[in-house]
Amino acid sequence: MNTATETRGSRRHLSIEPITRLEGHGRIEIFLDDAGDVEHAYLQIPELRGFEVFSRGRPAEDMPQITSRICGVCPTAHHMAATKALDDLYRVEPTPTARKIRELVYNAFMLEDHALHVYVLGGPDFIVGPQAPAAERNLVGVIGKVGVEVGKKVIAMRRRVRELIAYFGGKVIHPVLGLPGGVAKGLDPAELPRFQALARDALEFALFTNQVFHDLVLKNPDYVKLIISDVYTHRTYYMGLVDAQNRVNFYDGRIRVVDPAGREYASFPASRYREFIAEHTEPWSYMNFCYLRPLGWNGFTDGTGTSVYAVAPLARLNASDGMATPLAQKAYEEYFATLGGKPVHHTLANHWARVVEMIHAAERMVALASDPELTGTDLRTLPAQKPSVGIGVVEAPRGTLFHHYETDELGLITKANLIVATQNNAARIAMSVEKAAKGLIRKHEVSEGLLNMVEMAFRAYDPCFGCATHSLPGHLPLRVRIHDRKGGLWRELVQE
Amino acid sequence: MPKPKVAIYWCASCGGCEEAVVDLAEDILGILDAVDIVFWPVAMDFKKSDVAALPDQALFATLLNGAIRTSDQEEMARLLRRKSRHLVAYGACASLGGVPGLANQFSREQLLRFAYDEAPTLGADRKTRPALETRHNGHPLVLPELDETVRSLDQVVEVDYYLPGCPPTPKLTQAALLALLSDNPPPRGSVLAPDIALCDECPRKASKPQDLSFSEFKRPHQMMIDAEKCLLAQGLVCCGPATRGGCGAQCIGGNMPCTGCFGPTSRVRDQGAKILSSLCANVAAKDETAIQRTLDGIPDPLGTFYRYALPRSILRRSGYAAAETTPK
Amino acid sequence: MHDPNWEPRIVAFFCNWCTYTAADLAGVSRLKYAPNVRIVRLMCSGRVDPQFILAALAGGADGVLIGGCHIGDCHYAEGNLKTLRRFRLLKRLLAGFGLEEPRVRLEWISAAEGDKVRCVINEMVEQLRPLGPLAWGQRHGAQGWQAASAAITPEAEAAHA
Amino acid sequence: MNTNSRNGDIRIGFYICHCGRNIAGVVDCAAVAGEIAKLPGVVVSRDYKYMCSEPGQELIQDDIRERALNRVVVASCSPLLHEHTFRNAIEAGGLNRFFFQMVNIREHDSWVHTDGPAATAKAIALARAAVRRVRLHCALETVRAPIHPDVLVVGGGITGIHAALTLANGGKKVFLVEREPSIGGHMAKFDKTFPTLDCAACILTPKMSAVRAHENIRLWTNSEVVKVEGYVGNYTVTVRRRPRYVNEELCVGCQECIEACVFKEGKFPDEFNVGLSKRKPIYIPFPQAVPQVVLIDRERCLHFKTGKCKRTCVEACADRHAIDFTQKEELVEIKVGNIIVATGFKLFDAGRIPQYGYGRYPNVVTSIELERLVTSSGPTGGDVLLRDGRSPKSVAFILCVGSRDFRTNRWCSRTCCMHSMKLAQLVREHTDAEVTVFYLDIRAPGKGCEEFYDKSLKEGIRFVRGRVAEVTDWALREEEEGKLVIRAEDTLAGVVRRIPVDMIVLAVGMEPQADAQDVRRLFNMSCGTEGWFLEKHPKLAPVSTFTDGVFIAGCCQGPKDIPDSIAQAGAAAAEAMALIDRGFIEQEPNTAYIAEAECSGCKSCIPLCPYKAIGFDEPTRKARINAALCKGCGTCVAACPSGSIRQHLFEDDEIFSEIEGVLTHA
Repeated sequence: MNTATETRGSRRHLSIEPITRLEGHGRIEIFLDDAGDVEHAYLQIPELRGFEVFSRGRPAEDMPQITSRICGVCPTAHHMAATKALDDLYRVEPTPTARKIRELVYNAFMLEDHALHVYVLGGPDFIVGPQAPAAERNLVGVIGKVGVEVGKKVIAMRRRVRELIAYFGGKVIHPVLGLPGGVAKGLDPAELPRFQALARDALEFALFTNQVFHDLVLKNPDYVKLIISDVYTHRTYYMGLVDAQNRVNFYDGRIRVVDPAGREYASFPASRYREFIAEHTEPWSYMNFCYLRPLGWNGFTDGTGTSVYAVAPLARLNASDGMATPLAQKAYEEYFATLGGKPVHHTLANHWARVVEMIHAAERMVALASDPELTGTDLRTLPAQKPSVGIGVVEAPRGTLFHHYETDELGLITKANLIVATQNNAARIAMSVEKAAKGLIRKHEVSEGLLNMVEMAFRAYDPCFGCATHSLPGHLPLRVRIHDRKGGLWRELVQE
Repeated sequence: MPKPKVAIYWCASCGGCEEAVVDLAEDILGILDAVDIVFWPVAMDFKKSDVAALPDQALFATLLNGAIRTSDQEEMARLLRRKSRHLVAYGACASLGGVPGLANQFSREQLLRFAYDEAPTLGADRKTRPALETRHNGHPLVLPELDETVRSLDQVVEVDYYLPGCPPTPKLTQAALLALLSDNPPPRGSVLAPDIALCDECPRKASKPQDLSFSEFKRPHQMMIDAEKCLLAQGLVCCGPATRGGCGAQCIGGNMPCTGCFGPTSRVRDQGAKILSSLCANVAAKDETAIQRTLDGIPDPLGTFYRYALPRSILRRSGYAAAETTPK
Repeated sequence: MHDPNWEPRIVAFFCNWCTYTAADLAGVSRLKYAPNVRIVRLMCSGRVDPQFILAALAGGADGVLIGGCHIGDCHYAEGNLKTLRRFRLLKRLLAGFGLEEPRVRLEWISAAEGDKVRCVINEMVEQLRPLGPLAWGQRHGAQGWQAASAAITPEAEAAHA
Repeated sequence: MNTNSRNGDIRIGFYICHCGRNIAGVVDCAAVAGEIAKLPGVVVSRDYKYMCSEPGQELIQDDIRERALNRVVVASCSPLLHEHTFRNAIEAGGLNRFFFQMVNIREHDSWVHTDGPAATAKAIALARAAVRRVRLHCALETVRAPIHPDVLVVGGGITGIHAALTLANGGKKVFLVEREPSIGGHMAKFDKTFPTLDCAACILTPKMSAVRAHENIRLWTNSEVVKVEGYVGNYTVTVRRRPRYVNEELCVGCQECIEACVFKEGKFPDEFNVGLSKRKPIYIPFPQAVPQVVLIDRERCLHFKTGKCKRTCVEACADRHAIDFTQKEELVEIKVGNIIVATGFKLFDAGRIPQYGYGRYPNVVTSIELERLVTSSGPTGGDVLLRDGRSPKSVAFILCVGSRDFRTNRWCSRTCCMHSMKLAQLVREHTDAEVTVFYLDIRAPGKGCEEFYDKSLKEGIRFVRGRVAEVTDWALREEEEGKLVIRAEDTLAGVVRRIPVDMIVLAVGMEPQADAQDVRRLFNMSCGTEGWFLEKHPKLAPVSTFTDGVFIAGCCQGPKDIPDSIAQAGAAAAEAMALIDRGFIEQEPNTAYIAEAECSGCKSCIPLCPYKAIGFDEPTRKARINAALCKGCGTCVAACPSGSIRQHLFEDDEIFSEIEGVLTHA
């Protein structure tokens, strides 16, 4: 570990930048006390791209394509939320075929996006190891660990699943299928066998991933200890989209919120999201922090009195009563059994929950691919009514995603408001970071491995600051700056 | 001999360009045989200081995606420019400004006002604004300042090559890297995609009549779209004729019109102006009111013709925006 | 406020057969009008690529005037009709760019209407005065497009050489 | 991009013309030359008194040789005036004629501005633009197109007749198209012509029959041009031939059919005699009509109206079978290389000035009506009579009726003064009436006209200067009873007079034909604000129009008398002849072209071309431009969404650099 110094204004500081392996950009400020322990840590987001503002004047039907540019990692989520907002805006129901195509595409997307995180973004921390050298904590490292064959398998599976999305969406990154009341393109029956085979392989792949996770993570006591360690634990509310039986659903349903004890706190349709969700602004970050409006903002606190809630896999499983598909349900039960029952408050459990969701997504793909209506030709319900207001919601891989538009009667956007996954999680992420920093950095003891473990605290959320900052421009790399009591820089650490 | 070093970096971007690189799928392994990726924040643990430590020109190439909107991004762009033999503006945002470039139609103040004063989901503390410098629990915290406008990369540093697309296709990305590695790389300043409009490769080309004129412009949600016929012939605004090809007409494949993400050909300075010029010239109506009625079918010319290229267009941004600057 | 000696600068695109000839007639008739206009001659107003208009505005013009034959009188049958169609949408586009309405103007002026040339130009100059300098380049860095297309401007080419 | 034009170093010569004081009087030419000299690539920058003069042109040519210029810019008058002059000059100097750009600092600058510094700044801006532009110019070749030797003459008045004969005598085939059933026009109605008082018919009739007889002239009366396509040297014209229901080939003009008509007497107003006499449904316009062929008035003929006619005319025609009720209107298409438009004028409608009482008082007549009265072959056999058959004791002429009057027409019709004096003299000849002429000014500029005016005075014709206020039959005094009273101010005597007369003649002026605007569009010409066809240049090209190969002559270009009309007819014929005998025309190579590799085949351009010059080439799936058909409007160039269509002489980059040039601050 060697040191270098950099001067900014009058202050010197220690920095690690940019924060890596998460989509988007962020920065952490850590302040030490005299003992060299962490007094406070702050997660700062410096972006604002202004989508809500520059959406004004745009034709509503362009929104699925415009808002997908909020995030190129989960464009399908924004595309779908926007499309559903258009259904609502024009008061049209998608035809049964259109709905099934949307669901097939959406579950395929959830599967491949989760796979990306498990094998490329978050997974390496476990598969390769949190303390492993930087140069190995990546896809290449994973391949080294599980073998190039597996690596190829992972890559091939992602490619095939994304081909399915591309078939319907034209493009897999920023697809174009969504229109009010349906989809632009149907399925040629000739292609069906290909997709049915794919769905079966996808399921097999999901189960295989589950196996890898068991072998490499759950069989390793240190990892399990790490997962359930208090450093990575927060008792908060949880939010997720559920079907009529309160089972996890990514594409549609009611929004369900459970309290830290796991009891249902609220269950409401997307149209009422403003009654339950509010954004809190801190002067030190461009990203707003969401909380439960009825409870009011009570600061970055968990446990009793908190109004902070979480979204994404961990939260979805906590907020539901189960999975809608058998194998996923089995994994769901094992997950809670192993981690000490509902709700699970361990942030790092997100990784496992993500694998459970992969199984669910794959099972849905299998079911939809064998549905005779999938190859129907009735793809659209044409709007008849004048547009006014439309609100759409989906479960993005990183959590609940709301799109809300208002238009003039030509269907040109007059107002837009977006609440995206990572924004919902922002407060909890900030808390996790501070807690991890406090837990891991002691007595001026800072190592690259420890700092990676600090990063792990929010990497588990698979946070997408690209999304979170849909309302902010450009980016600033995340720095961990450690300041001493007098506010001066204590030391700068450069990773080698 | 050591493999050429390549960096991949993002500025004001959505991450789609990173995904596009990941989408090289199996081929990424092939590319990893040919080059060392030494800097790729989204997927690998390397830090800025690693790059700063490199000698100038040490990087064979940098694929930089995303537009420029903050001083930090500009700083990073300059650093990578210095370190790279070839700086490639990767994707629509770096090349043209991209969709976030539509923000140039509004002022920075309008952006901030919405996010912190107007958003319907703001809580009790509405109207709190992020500050460039604050103290919290006595700790000093700083935030970067946002530029007034979104800029394309070549409006900040000199760019050697452009790889268009939102995002670029894996095929073009791979071809581009190989072209740069080849003995006779393409001339500086070239756009690494075919210099011919999309219609050339459009599967529906033959279905476009030779005497097409527009008696009406339709919007996609108002009609059932024929999956075989030229979209312009169906009255939809398709930017294909004014947009560089090379994408494989993916959106057309999705039965939706081209929105122009590959930007104009080398012979056009302003993509939007050209789309407008050709569409309008072919309007069928001959009298003022009928002409007006037909053109009303394009309610948002700016957003439609400059979806990706506003910052790189001739006018670059709206004049209204300049009227309003953020109070410091 | 802007330089008190500021004078509006108008770039005019005139068709060879009607409006340019009308401007010649204005000269032959020794009519007097404001010296703020710079006329670019094209064979037909149909040749006026909207890019030219944007380039003029971005390049320092305070206003742009397009002159063509009256509808029905186009030397090339319907070139001016194409101009009219483009102009209608261009006006809406320019409004989106925040450009004041009087800055871009289309006029039909026949070869015989030398006096109309005088009136239109004088009127336009007076309409532009209260608006002040457009100075788009400085205000919006719009010159960027020139830099970016440097390879095709002679000076840049000279510089490259 | 025209990279070829940028190879090697660019050496520009700039020349600014003083045009005597025309330019130098306002623009500081030396200052302009000084400024331009500083621009990159400019090796020579001079100002000179007359650039278009011999020495001026030599100046350029010497510089091309000695200073190895490869581009030339001249700032002087309008390119429409002298571009070809200078292009020829630099070509003679050994440079491609298109390595040239002209700056219009006279018509567009010195002549329209008074503020010297501002005008000089403008000249510099325009010159800078030209210098930037010219460096991008490419070497081009002018395209040669053959000229069809035949000529179309539209209008069979004296002008058209003379033009047709001149060309025909020169061995050119001529199509002469006349709307009326006979050629002859207004002149055929005249008795005598001023100032010589020689018989109009004696001049006109031989020319008319010459037309009929001429082997090179194809005469189509009762016909109209309905469509004109193509361009100089190569026009395709469609002519509508209305049926006369009498076969021109078979009719010998014996007029027995007219005798035989079931209408024993003429019953319908006779157009030729401006309604002063009656004709039958089957008639011949006038005795000397050409062709000597009768025609049937479909609106009036019983056969056509009722179908129940004995058709005595057919019997009369007997075995000649010339009468053919089945004749249909036909459209004939002809190819010609040049067109001469001589469509003439129409007379001012006196009814538009109610206070002169035309139409209200039977003895208020127009000059043309009187013309018919004094003609021996006219309705009265040459007797000037009042409506009641009496011979007038006093006749008054009112001049400038519908001329020199801001309420009607502001122009002078040029012929009314002399025409009225001619009629006045004839009235004196034919009657013993006392003649008074009310005038504003007497315009007698033509050869022998002033003398004719003196003669009129000597013959005791009374001239009163002043505009007539009104004509009334309201007698205030006894001597006014039963007469028409003219109220006018005598501006010489300064008194208002009331003058009672028997007959009043209104000297009506000339107006453009009612359908002049349609005809203008038909032939792609321009009209002046008054509606007369516009000549390309009043002095340099008085009978040319802005459309090459279309010429104008006679009164359609503006009021004039017979000698001037005939002079113009000759001039127009000579212009056409010059083109024909050259055998080809040189076309400006400003055509659009497509760089095939760049065209995506989007077909956007194809419907835009009014000349169908753009086609779609199926094998290559790209658009193709047929340069021969392209007229260089550039509409497709502006519309090509991928910038793949270019235009010679008007390349995008040339225009962009011109725009940058005019805007760069000095």
